[in-house]
Amino acid sequence: MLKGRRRNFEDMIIINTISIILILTGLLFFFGSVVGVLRFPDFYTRMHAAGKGDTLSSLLVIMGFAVYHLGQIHWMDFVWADLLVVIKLLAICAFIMLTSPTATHALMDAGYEDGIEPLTHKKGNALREPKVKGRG
Amino acid sequence: MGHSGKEAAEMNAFFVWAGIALLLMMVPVFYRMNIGPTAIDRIVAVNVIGTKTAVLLVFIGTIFPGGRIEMFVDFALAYGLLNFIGSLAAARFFHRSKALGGEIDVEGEAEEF
Amino acid sequence: MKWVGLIAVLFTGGLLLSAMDDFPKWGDAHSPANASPVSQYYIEKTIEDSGVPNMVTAVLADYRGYDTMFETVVVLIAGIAIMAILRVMNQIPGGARPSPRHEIGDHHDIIIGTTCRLLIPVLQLFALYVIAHGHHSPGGGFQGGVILGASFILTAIAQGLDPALERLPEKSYVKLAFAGVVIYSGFGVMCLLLGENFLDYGVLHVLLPGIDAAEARSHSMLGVEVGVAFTVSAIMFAIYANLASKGELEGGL
Amino acid sequence: MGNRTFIFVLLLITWVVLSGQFDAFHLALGLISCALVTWMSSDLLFRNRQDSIWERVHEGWKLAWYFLWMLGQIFLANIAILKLSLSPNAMEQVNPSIVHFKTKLKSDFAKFLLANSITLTPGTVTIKIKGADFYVHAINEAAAAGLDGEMERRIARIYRSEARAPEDGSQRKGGS
Repeated sequence: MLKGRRRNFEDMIIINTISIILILTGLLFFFGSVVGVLRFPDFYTRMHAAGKGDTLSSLLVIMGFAVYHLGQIHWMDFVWADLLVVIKLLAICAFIMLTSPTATHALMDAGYEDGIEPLTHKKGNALREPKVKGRG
Repeated sequence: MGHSGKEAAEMNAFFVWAGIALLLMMVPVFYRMNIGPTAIDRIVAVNVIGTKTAVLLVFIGTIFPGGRIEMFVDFALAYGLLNFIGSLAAARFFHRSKALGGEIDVEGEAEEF
Repeated sequence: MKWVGLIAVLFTGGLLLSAMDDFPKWGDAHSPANASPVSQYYIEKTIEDSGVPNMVTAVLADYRGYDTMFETVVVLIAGIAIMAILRVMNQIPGGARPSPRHEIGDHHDIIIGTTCRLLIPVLQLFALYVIAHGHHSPGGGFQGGVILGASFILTAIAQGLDPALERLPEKSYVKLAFAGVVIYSGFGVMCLLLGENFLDYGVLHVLLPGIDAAEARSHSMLGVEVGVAFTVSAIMFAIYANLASKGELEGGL
Repeated sequence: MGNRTFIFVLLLITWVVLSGQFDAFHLALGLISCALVTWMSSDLLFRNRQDSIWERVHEGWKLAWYFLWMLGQIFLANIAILKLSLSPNAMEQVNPSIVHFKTKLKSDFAKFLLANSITLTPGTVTIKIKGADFYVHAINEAAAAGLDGEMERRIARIYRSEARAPEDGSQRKGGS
């Protein structure tokens, strides 16, 4: 029994470390997306930073919490509610995977339809010839 | 379960600081929200802040005394949903704004917002 | 204009901040809200009276049921007012801008359409969950109703207003909105008919065999919440549909 | 009818996960809610009514593997964004263009999957889909070169219907 408890304690440390690593990585990517949103030159490139950065970083942070709460489950007196929290957190992940790229696309499309001129250096714009100048 | 109180307290402190870091990351985005330059830039900024808020709710739920994480997970889900619907509706609006007669100027004059 | 607004905001904010000193301390046991015998009663007797773990729901739907009932009515009136105003605006020549018609272009966006298609049923289930678990976790009619209304709005965003209105036509949502208020007040009237005060649900246990007064209160709260959710979700959608199409209920965003 | 039952069961599982209460009262509420949602919007969840349920489960399994691969790609995308936004000469590396390509995918769902995968992978965001034409905003040449069809092939492999001749492509809409 004592041995089992020791094992558990070590498992705890491993689980917590994994969760800390996941959350810190997520925060790092959040930071990347924030800097991108501030620094990038035009609306479309900012959208790249916002859309991609937010997806993965939210995913990582929430995964980190899912791992942490998985470690918090008392397997000795198991109640389903504890495990369901983890599943719900994973459901949020799936939800983010689904909605975030869609929102990115929707905003980008809206920006394009609205006439924000993309910053194109060389290859140009395959969608159509430049529209109204001086917008955006 | 064999985790000591100290371990839990350390994790708690980590979550608090990580949450504060996340909160601080919202501040620069407010700058983007403020300067625009276009209305959609502002919406993007709001969307970014909204995503961070949804994640922050999970932080708050974990450090909440009494451990009501299942409650805050629902909040985070609902907040994420409404954030998504909000940006989608805004995107739709600007998608159509030219067709609506074009009198909605997206140049981002401060007076309009 | 910008400066006037800024000054007004700063002035109001300053006033509010200066009044902060008069607030009771955070978590003060002797603050008026905490020391009042009413809140003591709520805290001690909620479980005993109604068996509802979530005290907020008990206060909202039972102890202060009148308040919530008329809040629901306010929501209903707000929705009706918006519909009425937009209709009248349309009849005045030059009163409203011409509504955006179908020439705006095709509404079909594969990405948004597919995401919403996958999301809407889950969203509706989530809304019903929030409504049904109002007495266990934070939730209830208003919150669940908003999410349910949002799911209808999402249909309108993804597929266009016309398909959304085919799903939930104007006749239906107006009926639904009124049905909510009727359900709520119906519970009150039932209590009256059984010889108790309006909205005093305890007496309803005679209608369902095998439950006591506390359980009757708990179940009636759920019924009342369902009524609130009907009204709120229908009005949410009504407001969106009317505003997005300037009261004409076709074309739209 | 089989589809409706399948959707009902899926919703019921979702309800149990959401609710976490297993007493008869809450389960009964769950049954009512699931029936209500099935009645209201079961036509939304699956467009393609022809596939059998087993086929769907099989597709779902392949989809899960695809998501694992996607997760790695998303990771790379974020490292790229992080590098780009933190590098001191970011503006020289940003050279956006709007790229056009035609896809061979037929069903709406596969196109949706491809579009969202493009949005999540390094340096590219889908702006528009018009029929089979994709318009993608690429942040620089390297990102634009990455759209070589690897992803499209992987998606085509998930769906049996994508391998077929295009004559019934018009009615067959999204799977899973």
